[in-house]
Amino acid sequence: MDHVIEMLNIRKEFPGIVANDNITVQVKQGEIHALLGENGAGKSTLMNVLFGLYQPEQGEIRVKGEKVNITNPNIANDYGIGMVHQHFMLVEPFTVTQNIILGSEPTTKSGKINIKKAEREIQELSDRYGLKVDPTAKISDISVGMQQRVEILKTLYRGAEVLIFDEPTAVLTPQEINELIEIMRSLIKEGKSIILITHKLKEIMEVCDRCTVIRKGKGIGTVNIKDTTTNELASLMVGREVSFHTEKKKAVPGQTILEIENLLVKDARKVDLVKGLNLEVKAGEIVGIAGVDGNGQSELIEAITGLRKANSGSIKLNNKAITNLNPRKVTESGLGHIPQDRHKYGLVLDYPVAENMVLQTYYKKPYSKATVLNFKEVYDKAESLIKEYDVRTPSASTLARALSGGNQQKAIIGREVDRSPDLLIAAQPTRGLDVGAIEFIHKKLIEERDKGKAILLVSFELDEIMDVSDRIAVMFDGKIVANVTPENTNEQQLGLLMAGSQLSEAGVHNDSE
Amino acid sequence: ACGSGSDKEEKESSGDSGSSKEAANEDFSAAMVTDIGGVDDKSFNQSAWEGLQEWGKENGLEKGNGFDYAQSNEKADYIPNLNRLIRDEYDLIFGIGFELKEDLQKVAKQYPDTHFAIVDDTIEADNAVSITFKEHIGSFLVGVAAAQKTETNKLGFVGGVDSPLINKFESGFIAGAKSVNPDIEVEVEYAESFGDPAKGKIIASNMYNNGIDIIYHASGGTGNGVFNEAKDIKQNDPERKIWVIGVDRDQHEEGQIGDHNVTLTSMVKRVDVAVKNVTEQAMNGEFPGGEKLEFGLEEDAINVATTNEDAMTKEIVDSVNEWKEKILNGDVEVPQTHEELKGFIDSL
Amino acid sequence: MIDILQSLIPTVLFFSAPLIFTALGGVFSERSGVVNIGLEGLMVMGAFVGIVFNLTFADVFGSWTPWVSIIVATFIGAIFSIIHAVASVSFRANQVVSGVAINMLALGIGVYLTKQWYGKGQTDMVSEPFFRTDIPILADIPIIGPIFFQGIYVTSYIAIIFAFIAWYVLYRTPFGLRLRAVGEHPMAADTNGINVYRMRYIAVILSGALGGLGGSVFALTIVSNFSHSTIVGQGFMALAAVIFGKWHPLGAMGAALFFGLAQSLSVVSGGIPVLQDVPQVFLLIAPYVLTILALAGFIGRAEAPRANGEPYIKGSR
Amino acid sequence: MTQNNRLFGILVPVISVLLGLLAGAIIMLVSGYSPIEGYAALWNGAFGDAFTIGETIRRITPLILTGLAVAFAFRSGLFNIGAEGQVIVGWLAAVWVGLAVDAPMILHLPLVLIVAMLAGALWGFVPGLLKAKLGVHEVIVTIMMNYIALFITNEIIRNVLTEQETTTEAIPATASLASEWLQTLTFFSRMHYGILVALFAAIIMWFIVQRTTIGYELKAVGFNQHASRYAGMNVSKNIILSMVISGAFAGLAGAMEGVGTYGTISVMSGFTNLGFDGIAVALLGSNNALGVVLAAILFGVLKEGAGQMPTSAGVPTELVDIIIALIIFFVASSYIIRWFLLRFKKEGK
Ligand SMILES: Nc1ncnc2c1ncn2[C@@H]1O[C@H](COP(=O)(O)OP(=O)(O)OP(=O)(O)O)[C@@H](O)[C@H]1O
Ligand SMILES: Nc1ncnc2c1ncn2[C@@H]1O[C@H](COP(=O)(O)OP(=O)(O)OP(=O)(O)O)[C@@H](O)[C@H]1O
Ligand SMILES: [Mg+2]
Ligand SMILES: [Mg+2]
Repeated sequence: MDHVIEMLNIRKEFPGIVANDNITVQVKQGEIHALLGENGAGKSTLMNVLFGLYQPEQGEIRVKGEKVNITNPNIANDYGIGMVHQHFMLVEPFTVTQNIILGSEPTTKSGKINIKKAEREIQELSDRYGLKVDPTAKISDISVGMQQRVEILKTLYRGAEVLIFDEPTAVLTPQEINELIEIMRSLIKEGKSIILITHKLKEIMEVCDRCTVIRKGKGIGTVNIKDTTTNELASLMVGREVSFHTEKKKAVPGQTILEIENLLVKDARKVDLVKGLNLEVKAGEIVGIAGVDGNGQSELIEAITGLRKANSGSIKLNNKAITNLNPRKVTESGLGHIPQDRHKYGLVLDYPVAENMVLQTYYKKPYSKATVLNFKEVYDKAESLIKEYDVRTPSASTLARALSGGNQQKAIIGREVDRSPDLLIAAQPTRGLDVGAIEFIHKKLIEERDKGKAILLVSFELDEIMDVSDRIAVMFDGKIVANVTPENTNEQQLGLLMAGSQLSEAGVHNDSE
Repeated sequence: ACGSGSDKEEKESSGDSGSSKEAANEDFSAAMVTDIGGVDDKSFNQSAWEGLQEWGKENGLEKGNGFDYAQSNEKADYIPNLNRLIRDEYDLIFGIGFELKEDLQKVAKQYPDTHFAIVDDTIEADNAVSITFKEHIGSFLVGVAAAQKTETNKLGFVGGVDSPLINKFESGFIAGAKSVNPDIEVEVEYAESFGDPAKGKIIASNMYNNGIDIIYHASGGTGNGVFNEAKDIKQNDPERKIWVIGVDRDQHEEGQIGDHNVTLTSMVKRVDVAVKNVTEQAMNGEFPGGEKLEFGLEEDAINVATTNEDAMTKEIVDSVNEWKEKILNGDVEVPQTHEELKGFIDSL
Repeated sequence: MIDILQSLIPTVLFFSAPLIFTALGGVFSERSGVVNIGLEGLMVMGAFVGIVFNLTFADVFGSWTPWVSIIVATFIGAIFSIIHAVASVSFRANQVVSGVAINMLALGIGVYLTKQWYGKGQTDMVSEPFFRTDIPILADIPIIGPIFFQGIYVTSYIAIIFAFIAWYVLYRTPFGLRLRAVGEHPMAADTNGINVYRMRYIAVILSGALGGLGGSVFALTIVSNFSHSTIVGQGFMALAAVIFGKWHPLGAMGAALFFGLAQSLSVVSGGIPVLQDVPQVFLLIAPYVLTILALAGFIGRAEAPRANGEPYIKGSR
Repeated sequence: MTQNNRLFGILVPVISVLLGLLAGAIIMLVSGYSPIEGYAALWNGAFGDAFTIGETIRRITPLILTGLAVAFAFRSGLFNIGAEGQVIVGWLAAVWVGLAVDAPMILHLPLVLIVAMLAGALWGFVPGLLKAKLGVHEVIVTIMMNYIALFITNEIIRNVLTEQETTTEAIPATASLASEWLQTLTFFSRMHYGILVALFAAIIMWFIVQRTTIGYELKAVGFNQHASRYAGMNVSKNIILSMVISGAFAGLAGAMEGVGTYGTISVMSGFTNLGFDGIAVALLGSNNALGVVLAAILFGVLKEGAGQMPTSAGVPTELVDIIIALIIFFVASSYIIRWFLLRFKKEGK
C-alpha cells in the first residue's frame, strides 16, 4: 500500500451544519497533496478530524493501511501526523523553544526542563530543514513567518511523517512563501508526506502532486496536477467559471483625497516605524501599497485611521487635517477602513452579525435617535447588506463568531463600503479567502473606484497589487521608495524594490516624478 | 414557638396581644433577641441567655415554652426577630446590645402592651426598661489591679469599635490605673472591629514589644488575637510577666496556656443577673417600665474576677476592694467619657 | 530603627503567611486559566477543618496537633475545591459564579456543622495552636537574628519557601510549562497533546489545598477558634495579592508581605511620635490606600493569563 | 434553536432551585431535622403573614440594586467587587443629606437619592479611572475601596454626623422612603417605597443595556476593546462610565437602607454583605435586569425565611446559605442540566 493516510467516507456534523459529508481523501507516501475548497467548505474540519481534535460521526481513517482510531492529538502524534494550524497554536508569552517542546519536554534528572538540550535539538532540526528560528525569542516578538517555522518545527520535533499545512501561505509575504515552498520540497526529500490546504491555485500548480477538491462539505474528487489547469481547479471548486483577471476600465483620477506629508510614527519603544512618509491618493484611483510585512504598513494605516499617534507630519483627508484626530472624527471625515486583523479590530465577535453591521454608524440616525437604538432599522440594514454582499450566515442575529473567515470579511467589507466613504483603506482584504470571494471583493473595490472614491489597498500579495491597483507605491523601511504603475513593472521588479533596491537598480522608471 | 401558625389570625391588632397579661403570672413568658454576636458569643449575649435560662429553670419552664431567644445574623434581622417574638406573645422581650436600640425603640412604640428591655443602652418608652451597667467602674477596678501588677508602668487598652460604650471602658480603666500611680502610661488602640483577631494580635504584639505588660481588651472577638499573642509569648518564655485582662465574662479559660494562665482578671459584667432581675420584677407585676436601670457593684452585676489566684495576689485584691469601698461611698467619681477622664486626671 | 523593625517584621510575617499560601493557590489556579474568587471559601474550609481537627485530636497528637491539623485541612481543602473544578472545568460554569458559590458554601457548611457538632455558633479555643519559636542558630546572628529569626512562626517561613517552590514548579518544570500553556492558550496545549482538563483540575485542586492550608494556618496562628467571622476578607486580600503580584508566585508573595507591612505599619505607627497626632482613620485606611497608590504608581498594568476565566470547550474556535 | 433556548432559560433555573431545595432536605434529614418542618418554617418566615411578606420585600429591595450594580459592570467586562463599599458610601450620603438639608419631600427625597447615587458613583469612578488610564485591575482597587469606605464612613458618623455616638439621629420624614401606610398594611414591617425605586432601576438598567447606544458601546468595550476603538468609541470613557453607573446603582442600594429601612446610619464593625450578595444575585440572574430581579427575590425569600428556621424547626440558618450556594452551582453548571434535558428529550421522542 502506498497510501500513508486514507480518510474514507468521513462525516462530521456541527449543530445545524454538516461540515464534512462523506469525504474521502487518500494521500500517497512522499507526495504533496492539496486540499482545495471555498471558505467554509470543510477543509479545516476534515484535517482536525485527522489530527484527533474532532471525532467523526462516520467513516474511517487508515494510516499505512491500518485502521486507526484517533481520539486526541497525542494519538495523531504517535501515528506520525503533525499539523500546522490555520490559526497558529502558539503560546505568545513563551519562547520559541518552550513552544516547541511543550508537551514533550526533555528533562534533567531532577525533573527540571533541560532547556539547553532542547535548544540544541531545535537548532539541529532547524539546520537540517532550513527552518531559521531564534530558539530563545518570545513568540510575541517574532515575525509571522518565523512563527510558522516554529509551528513546523513543533511537528518535526515530535517526529511527524505526515504534515498537514492549513493555509500556511495566507499570512506570508511573497519571499516567505518562496521559502516555505523550499522547505516543503526539502521535507518531501526527507521522506515526509504533506497535505496542503490553500486557496492559491498558483501554489498548488507549483508544488503539489495531486489535489482533492471539496465543495460545500462534499468531496468532488481528486485530480493529478499534471493533468489539470488552474481554471479547471477553480471551476471544480466553486462549480462555475471564475475569471482571474479583474476586468476594469482605465482610472480617471480626480482631486486629491488623501495627502500625507512627512509622516513620522514611533512605537512604544520610541523606535521610528514610519520615517517621513509622503503619499497621495486621488479620487477615482486605487493606490496599492506593496511591501514586505513589517516595513511600517500597519503603523501607517493606524496613524491615518487615528488608532495610533503620529509623532509629526500631516495627514489631510479632503483637504482637512485629520492628524491625530480620534478614530470617530477620522471616520466621520470620510474614511472607511477594512482592517488587517478582522478578529481583533473588525468585529465584535460576540455581537450578532446585525449589530456588527452598524459598528460605525450605530449612533447615527436612523439606527438610533437620542441614544435609543432602533433595532428594526439595524436589522433591515443588516439583511440588505447580507444579501448584497452574499454573507453566508444562518440569520442576522447569529453571532459573528459563528461565521467562517470569508463571510466575516464580507460582512466587514459590506459595512465599510456601504457607508460610501471618500477614502477606503483596505488592508489585506482578501487574506485567507477563496477565489470566488476574492473575485467578489476585487469587483467591489473597483466599483467604488468607478464611483469616484479613493482607495488605498495594502497587500502582501503581489498578484493582488498588480491586478487591482491603478498606481503602486512601494513601501520599504518606513518610506515610500517608489511610485510605479502596474503596466510599467512586473512582479520581479517589485520584489526587488520591496527588498530595498533603488529604482535605477531595479530598472523601473518612477511614474510620479 | 411552633404554635405560631394558630397565633397568626389573632395578632391583627397589636392592642389585645398583651392586655390581659399583667395579671396572669402563671404563663408569664420572656424572650430575647441577640445581636450579631449570637447567643454563644462568650459575652453579653451568652450571659443574658444564661440569666433567662436560670430564671426559666427556677420557674419550671423550658426553652421554646416560656422562654426563648432569637438569633440575629445581621443587623437587618433585629426587627423580624423582635416581631417574631411579639407574634409568639412573649410578655417581656429583651434586646441585647446597643445595636438594637433604634429597632427596639420603634417596636416599643408600635406594641405599647408588650414589655421590652434593652441591654447596654437606653430608650424612651413607658413599656420599656433600659438596662445599663457601670462598666466604667468595673474597668476602673481592673485598672487598679493592673496598676498594682505592672512592672513596667505601661498598660495597654484595646477597644473594639470607638464608641461611647467602649470609651466608658477605656476611661474607667485609665482612671483606675492612674489613681494608683499617676505615672502609669496607658496606650489605647481601637481595632475598629469586634471580629478582627488578626488586628488584635498585631496590636497586642506591638504593645508587648513596646514594654507594655498588661493589656485590657474590650473588643469581643478581636480580643482572641490579644489572648493568642499573650499565650504565644508566654509559651516561648514562661518567665515573661505579661497579662491580659478579659471583659464581660471571666475569660480565665481563654488565658490558659499549659500550666500558666495569662488572664490576670476580667471585668465581669453580669448581664444574667440584670436579665433575671428584670424578668422576675416583670413576672411579679412590678415591671419598671420607662425606667433606666444602671446595674453596678451594688447589684453584684459588676465584678472583678479573681479566678487566677496566683496572679491576683491578696494585696491586689485588697487594693481593689479598698477602691470598691471608696466608689461605693461616693469618695470617687469614676469618669465615663474622655472629657470626664481629662478632668479626673487633672484632679489627681 | 532596629527596634521598630524588630516589632514590625514578625507581625508582617505572621500576618502575611496565610495570605501567601492562599495566594499561591490562586496563582496556580489562575495560571491554568481558572479564575478563583473562591479563595475566601477555601480559607474558611481550611480554618474550619484545622480548628475542628485540632480540638478533636489534641490529646492524640499532642504538640504535633497543629501540624497534623494543617495537613488535614490542606487535604480537605483540596477535596472541597473539586466542586469548583467540576463546575468550572467540566460543566463549563462561569468561573466567577462558581467561586462565589464556593464562598457561600464553605461558610454555610462550616457554621452549620459547628452548630451541629458543638451546639453553638463558635468552637472553643484550641489548646494546641502554633507558637512562635526562635530558629536555632539563625536567631543568634546579631541584628538580623532578632529581626527575622526570633519569635516567628515556622509556618511563615514555610510560606516563603513554598513561594519559591511554586516559582520553580511553574517556571522550570514540564508541569509548570504545561500548566501555564493551558492558561494562556488551551487549544495550543491541546494540540500539543496536553490534557487541558486534567491540568486545570490539578491546578484548582492545588489551589484548594493551598487555600485550605492558608485558612488553617490563619486559624491556628491568629484566631484559635472557628466561627462565621474567623475568615472575613482574607481570601479576597489573597486574591488581590495574586493580581497585585501579576500572577507570579514571587510577586504574590511580595504583595502579601506588602499587605502585612501596611497593616503592621498602621498599628505600629500609632506608637511613633511623628505619627501619633495623625487621626486614627488615616492609619486605618493607610494599608488600602497604599495598595492603590502602589498599583497606580509603579505596578500598573497587569496582564492576566490570556485564557483566564474561559472554559475550554474542545473543538470550539 | 431560539425556542429551545427560551425553554431552557426557564427550565434550568427552576430545576436548579428544586435540586437545591432537595439537597437542603437531604441535609436536614441527615442531620436529624424534619425537612417538612424546616421548609414550613422557611415558608412562614418569608410569607407567613403580611409582616413577613413586608420584611421579605424590604430585604429584596437593596439586593435588586446591588445585583444590578454588579451585573452592569459585568456587561462591560468589569468585575465590581466594590458594590459593598459603594453601598456604604451611598448609605452615608443619603442619611447625611437627609439630616443636613431641610426641604419639602418633593425636593428632599429625590435629592437624597441622587446624592446617594453620586456617592456610589464616585466610589466606582476611582477604580474605573485607574483601570481606564493606568490599567490597574479593578478587582483589587474595588476590594481596597471597600475597606476605605467602611473606615471613613465610621469616622464621619462619629465625628461629623454625631458627637462620638455610634448612630445618627433619624432622618426627617421628608427624606424618608418609609411609609406609614405600607407599615400599617404589613403590621409594622419596614417595607418601604424603595421596592418601586429598585424595580424602576431594573427597567432603567434593561433599557440602557439593551436599547441605547450607551449600552451598545459598553457591551462592545466589554467584548472587544480593540474593535471598540476601531469603531470610534472612547474605551476609557466607557470603562469609567460603566463603573460610575454601577456605583450609582450600589449607592442607591445604600440609600434604600439609609432612608428606607433604618432611617439612620450606625458605625459598622464589618461589611453589610449587601454588595457581596449582589455578586451572587447578578450572576444568578445572568447579568440581565429581569434575571437580577428574580434572583434577588429568590435570595431575599430564602434569607428572610431562614430566620424562622432555628426557632420553629431548630435548623441552623446556615442551611439556607448552603442551599443558595448549591442553587448557584446548578445554575452555573446549566450546561450539564441542558445536556441531560436534551438527552431526556431525545429519548422521549
Ligand atoms: N466548532 C465549530 N462549530 C460549529 N460550526 C463549525 C465549527 N467549525 C467549523 N464550523 C463550520 O463548519 C463549516 C466548515 O468549516 P471549516 O473551518 O472546516 O471550513 P474551511 O474549509 O477550513 O474554510 P476556510 O477556507 O475559511 O478556512 C463552516 O460552515 C463552519 O462555519
Ligand atoms: N530549565 C531552564 N534552564 C535554563 N534556562 C531556562 C530554564 N527554563 C527557562 N529558562 C530560561 O530562563 C529565562 C526565563 O524563563 P522564564 O520561563 O522564567 O521566563 P519569564 O520571562 O520569567 O516568564 P514570564 O514572562 O512568563 O514571567 C528564559 O530565557 C528561559 O528560556
Ligand atoms: Mg480552514
Ligand atoms: Mg481561512
